[in-house]
Amino acid sequence: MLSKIVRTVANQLIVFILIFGLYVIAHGHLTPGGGFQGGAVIVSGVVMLMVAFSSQELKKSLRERLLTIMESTGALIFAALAIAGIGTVVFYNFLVGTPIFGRIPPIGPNSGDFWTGGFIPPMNFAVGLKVVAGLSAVVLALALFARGEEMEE
Amino acid sequence: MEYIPLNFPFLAAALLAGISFYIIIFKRNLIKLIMGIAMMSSGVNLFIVALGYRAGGNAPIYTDVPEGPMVLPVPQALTLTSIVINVAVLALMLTMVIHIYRHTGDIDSKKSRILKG
Amino acid sequence: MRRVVGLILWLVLIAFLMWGVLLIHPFGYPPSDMDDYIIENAQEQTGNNNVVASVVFDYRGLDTLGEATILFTAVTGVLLLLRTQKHKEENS
Amino acid sequence: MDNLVTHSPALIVWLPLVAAFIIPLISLGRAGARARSIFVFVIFSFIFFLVAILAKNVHTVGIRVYTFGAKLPELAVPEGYMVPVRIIFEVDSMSIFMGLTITTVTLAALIYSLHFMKGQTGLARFYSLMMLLYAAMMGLAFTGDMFNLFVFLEIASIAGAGLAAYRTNMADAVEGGFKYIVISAVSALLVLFTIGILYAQYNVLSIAALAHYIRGTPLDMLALGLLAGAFVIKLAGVPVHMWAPDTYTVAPAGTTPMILAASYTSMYALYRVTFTLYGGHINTTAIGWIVIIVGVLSMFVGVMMAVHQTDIKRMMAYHAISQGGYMLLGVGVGLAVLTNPVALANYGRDAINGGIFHIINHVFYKALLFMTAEAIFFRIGTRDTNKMGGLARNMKWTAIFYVIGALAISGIPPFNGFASKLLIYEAVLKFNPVLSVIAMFVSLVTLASFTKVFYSTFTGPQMPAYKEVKEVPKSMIIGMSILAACIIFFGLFPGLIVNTIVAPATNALINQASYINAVMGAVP
Repeated sequence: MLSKIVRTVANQLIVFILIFGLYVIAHGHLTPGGGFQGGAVIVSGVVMLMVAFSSQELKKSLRERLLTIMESTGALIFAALAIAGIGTVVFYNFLVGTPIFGRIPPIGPNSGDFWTGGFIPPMNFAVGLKVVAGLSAVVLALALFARGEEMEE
Repeated sequence: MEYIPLNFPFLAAALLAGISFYIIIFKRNLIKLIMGIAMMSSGVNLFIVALGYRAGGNAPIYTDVPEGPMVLPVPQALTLTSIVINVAVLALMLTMVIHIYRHTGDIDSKKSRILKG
Repeated sequence: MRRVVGLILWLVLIAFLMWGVLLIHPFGYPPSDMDDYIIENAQEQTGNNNVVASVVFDYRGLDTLGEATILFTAVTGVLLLLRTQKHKEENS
Repeated sequence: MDNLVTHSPALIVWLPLVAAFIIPLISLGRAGARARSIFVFVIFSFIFFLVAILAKNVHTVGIRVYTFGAKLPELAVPEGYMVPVRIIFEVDSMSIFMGLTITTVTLAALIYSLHFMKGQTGLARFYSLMMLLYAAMMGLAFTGDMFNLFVFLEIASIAGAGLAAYRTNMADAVEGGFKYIVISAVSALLVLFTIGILYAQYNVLSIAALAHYIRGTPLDMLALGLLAGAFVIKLAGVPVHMWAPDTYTVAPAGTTPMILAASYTSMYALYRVTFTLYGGHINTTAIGWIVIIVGVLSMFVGVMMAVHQTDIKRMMAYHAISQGGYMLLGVGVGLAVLTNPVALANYGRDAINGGIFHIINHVFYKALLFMTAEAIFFRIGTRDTNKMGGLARNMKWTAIFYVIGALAISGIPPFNGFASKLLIYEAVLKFNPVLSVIAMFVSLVTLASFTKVFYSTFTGPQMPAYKEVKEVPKSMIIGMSILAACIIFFGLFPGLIVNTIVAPATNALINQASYINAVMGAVP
């Protein structure tokens, strides 16, 4: 556990890191970024917390059970979105033209509309959820194991 | 061969992959071996992303893009995929090295070799 | 002896790689049949401004499912290897 | 039903993936273990059914193309365009052949693991990894896209390495897993580099489209060399076989057959590259000879290393390398005469038939042998043959299965090993008698090696420590008997099997044009 200054600053910074990560995930279909990148940004916040506080401390709030559920759920949402187009073909972009993310942007350069992209924004969210849970679990498990402790089974 | 002055990015990427191959073959320290694999993946990723560059091209994103050609999107997508794959591989390798260190107290591949033949 | 053989093999490999990459199209002027199709049609077909995201999730969606699966596999593997083994010792 | 048939290529890969995602969730609940077993078997039976109907479909209509995300599954190339843009699954008889092999072995491995793994920790993740490994192998067999092949290769190697290192309390297990993942990572990166080279030239990633364009430029040949090297590493051909014994030895029994099958999917990828990607456009004689040399070296070195091993699983692992040599020898002969129609019809086809038939045979009997070895380990806790003795009295079924496997691997009629080895001997004899003699000699040594281990393990005086040893639980016997039944059936009716699944696979490999046409047919 590091000094109080570091802990306080980390406590404040994590909010901004979370917001930035969520922004990168949510705008993955308009700007560079997406689920993986945003998820990695959020995990960097988790790592910062892990350094500022200790991994044992973090284990109390990020339980393995929770991370497992989050990760499986993210993967399942992704797989479900993939199979949902099976009326035509698996991975068919079935949301284009529907009210949910279904708008089609003007062809050529434009300023970007959030409600476009078909199943890409939801998929970005699913991947983001998965990456956050998965990488946090790996980092936490490695840190705890190196300290001679284990994550609960 | 007439493209030598133009093809330096490819050369650099291939050289990076080649140097890391040297590390993988000759270094005995398992952590260095893992670093070699990480370097090799960087080299390959650089190579693939360099393949898609178009002279004077913009990023292939239509949001407020200036006029002009766009670089190829597929190599970027491939690189994205392969970066994540390499992260996954490295995580698993490091876990195994931690275990090997636990068992043998050493990360030298010559000394920690329990299996022979 | 093994080291010398390895060194020679490595030098041959490097030489082949260097020679190979010099034969590739000049940097900045790639052939682009497939990519031109994607750049032209991505907005219409996927309703999406970010062509890379279109490629990642739509045109090559299965790769991304595979990539997500790889991450899942690695996390599963890491947690499997770092598991508590108390339970087992009680049993045996 | 028609819809099921149409979408079965995608579902066969999608379902085990989803099962792998769900398994950790199910195991969290109370009575998780039981629910998990039932879930795995329900899902897997359904997958088996899907594979069966897809096999029947491919048998009747020929190559099946499935384009992900297009408007129609068959629409591989977008309307009014000349190259495929999306990921394509292309299922021909060869893919289905691999699919049947993998699915049967996985079924046996799952049933075997039911009791074998009981009481161990981390089972949710263990079964999850097994389903992922299965999905990756099926994806490898079905895919028609180079980069997708790389992705599935990586899934297979990561899942395989995780499974191989499962027994983390043993140092050698972790080391076996580590070797596997390092080797896999390096070979996968070589594949990725090659994909870059091919993409740079032709700007396509689909195998059929690449095969359509490849003309054997220097860059193509460099790519072929790198690809072949990468896949030979993965399938444990001899100069680079060091990882195989370590990894096969330490993996828990249910998973050893699957890792073995994974290395043969790499062999499948090698055949795909040499036959389908390059076959029609370059002279394959030299490549065929290289494959033959690797095969003969594998046969010889593998068996020679196997003879003096005292660890029973390690011995079997070296035999796996040696048997892999037979497959390479058979197919290599076919590859060497691919451009010579007379020789191809005369003996080339038979050689390829033998090489491919040997894959399914070998996976079955080697899986059976690995399972018997682990059954012994399960009961007496050692793999050292010097410490065993007289086990046949207490473990009758295991002994019988071991004998079946040993006779099959040595090529004794009426077991399946004989059928495929005979095909290889005959065809290779017409090509080059010396190679055939070497193959027969290796077979003899194999027989000697397995006989020796049989005597030291199952017969002889009963060790006092093992008086109380019991037969293994039922589920393990059922798992082994499925494989034993397949071995005997294949041995009794080799003609039937060759005609229904092996010969179509050979045709699919040789007939490059139909593979290309299935995708590029509509293109002017």
